[in-house]
Amino acid sequence: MKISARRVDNSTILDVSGNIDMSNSPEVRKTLLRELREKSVTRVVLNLSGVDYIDSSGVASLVEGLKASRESGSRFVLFGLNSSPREVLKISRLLKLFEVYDDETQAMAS
Amino acid sequence: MKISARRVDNSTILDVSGNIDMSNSPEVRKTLLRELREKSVTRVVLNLSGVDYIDSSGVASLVEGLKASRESGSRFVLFGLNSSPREVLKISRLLKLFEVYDDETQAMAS
Amino acid sequence: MSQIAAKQPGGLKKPSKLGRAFLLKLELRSHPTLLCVIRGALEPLMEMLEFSPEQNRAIIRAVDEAVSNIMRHAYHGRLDQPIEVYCNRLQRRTNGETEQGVEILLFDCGPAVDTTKLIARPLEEIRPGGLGLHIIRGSMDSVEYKRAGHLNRLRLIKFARSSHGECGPTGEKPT
Amino acid sequence: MSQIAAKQPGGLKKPSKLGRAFLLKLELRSHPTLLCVIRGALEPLMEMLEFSPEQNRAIIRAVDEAVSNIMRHAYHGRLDQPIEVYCNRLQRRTNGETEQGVEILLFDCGPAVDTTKLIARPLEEIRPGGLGLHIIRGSMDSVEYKRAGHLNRLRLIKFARSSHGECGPTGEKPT
Ligand SMILES: Nc1ncnc2c1ncn2[C@@H]1O[C@H](COP(=O)(O)OP(=O)(O)O)[C@@H](O)[C@H]1O
Ligand SMILES: Nc1ncnc2c1ncn2[C@@H]1O[C@H](COP(=O)(O)OP(=O)(O)O)[C@@H](O)[C@H]1O
Repeated sequence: MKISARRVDNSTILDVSGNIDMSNSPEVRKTLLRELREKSVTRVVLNLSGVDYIDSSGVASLVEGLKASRESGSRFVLFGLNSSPREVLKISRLLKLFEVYDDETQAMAS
Repeated sequence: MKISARRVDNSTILDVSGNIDMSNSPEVRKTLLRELREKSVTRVVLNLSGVDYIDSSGVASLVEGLKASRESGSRFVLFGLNSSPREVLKISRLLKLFEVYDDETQAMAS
Repeated sequence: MSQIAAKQPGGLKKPSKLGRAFLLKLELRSHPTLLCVIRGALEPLMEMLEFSPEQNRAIIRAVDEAVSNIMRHAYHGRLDQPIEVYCNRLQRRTNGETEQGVEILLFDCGPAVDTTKLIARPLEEIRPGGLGLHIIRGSMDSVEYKRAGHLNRLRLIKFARSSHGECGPTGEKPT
Repeated sequence: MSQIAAKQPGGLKKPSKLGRAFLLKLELRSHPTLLCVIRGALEPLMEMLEFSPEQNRAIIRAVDEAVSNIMRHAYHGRLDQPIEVYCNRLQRRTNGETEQGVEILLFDCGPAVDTTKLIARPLEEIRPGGLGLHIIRGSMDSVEYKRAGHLNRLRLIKFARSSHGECGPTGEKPT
């Protein structure tokens, strides 16, 4: 799993590639919380188009990101969900909780 | 592994997807020989862009195709080789024996 | 594990009976970086057993969550403990038709699972964690925890035509 | 196989010694449709061991060809015979730097391999077949066939910085 950050205007776009599971979800969590809490970005956009699998610990990291964004008054946005990540959010009844867009253009225009 | 045939002018294009190994190379061999021997096509074009792996039994099937094409005076052309299929042909010193093109347009224009 | 030693006296395992053929066994340590190896092996195996891509993803999710739980709860994060994954092919006849299925057995040597703790939390609470059991049960036809000698055994079963684990592109999955 | 039974008396295997830690064991039948499962498991495992994509492909090729040979030559196409694949992590120090490597052991219960027949044919002849050994030897640093009790053991070794098994996009691989 690789995660890298791009700054576009007042947003941070985080590009993730590989799979998110128990072996690396703490890293996803740390990166999300750093962007949302420490840096005063107004929006964190998570690009999941390169992610084919997210387990429940990865989902937990996303939920922590969502909570942190609510606390800090910033936005936390997802785009590019492949089948399995979309399904796991759906099964966990969390899909509707997140702002989800198809692609980067839509996410950035939101 | 799936293999399907398209007829374009006097050529047959065979689209393969999946991996070619000992479990299915006899099927590749059979399809190739049927096109090259039984049907009087002037050119058989093998689309390997959907193939990530070919083992030595798959390479053997391609060599049989090549021999059959020489016997029947038709042409046998490959395109869309991914890294591993390209490497295995190179290791086997067979890459230069085959007519290899990057994509379908080039293969059909050849 | 004795599981194995007991089953392989002569060093040769023959498929025991029809309708339940041994397919694959994986043995690994309780290191989270090995989760991707299990997923990598199961994906083509389940495709071979003619599960749909959707069912395949559901099975992989269930096994991955179950192994993660073993690593965290049975072994408390220790990285060098043994885990075994067995895959057997199942067949059953329903309405005169033969249905393909898979039985996946997970073994660990941790202390006996306290089954009163095996509770999937209500999904209404929105908080991180506590989703694993929910995912496992929602993905498989049958989920059974059992103590077998000094081992924990988790038995997961799914048939290709089951109604579980599929959640289409639009509909929310019912509980 | 007795290989396992002998090594696992108490049902628990601990990593035997540092620098050579057991990573993964696969047990399967001699059915060609299971080749894709081995490749599926090895790919993420070799990535984890920090092999380059090119080295990863070379290792997968070698193991796939070796298992295919066991299915064809050791078991003569019988589909239900046992095969075991062990992956161990290796480390060596070269010029003060630690190098990662992998040892892959393949076991089968076929008749003893006639080592005089283990000959890679000259590549000058253009004919189908006879490429397996060439591919195996060209992909790994070390390839060793050995009779171990009533089992055949093939030992494959590769280090991450080896010069084998890489053939760049342009150059022909030297023999
Ligand atoms: N393999 C296991 N061994 C022991 N306890 C387990 C195991 N799997 C689950 N549990 C128990 O069930 C509870 C719920 O598990 P789960 O739904 O996966 O959520 P979480 O692991 O995040 O708590 C765990 O907190 C644990 O107490
Ligand atoms: N695992 C094995 N057991 C017994 N014999 C083997 C094994 N692997 C290879 N051989 C022998 O080595 C020869 C060369 O093998 P290989 O280069 O893979 O080509 P092929 O399998 O197409 O003949 C085989 O024909 C066989 O006689």
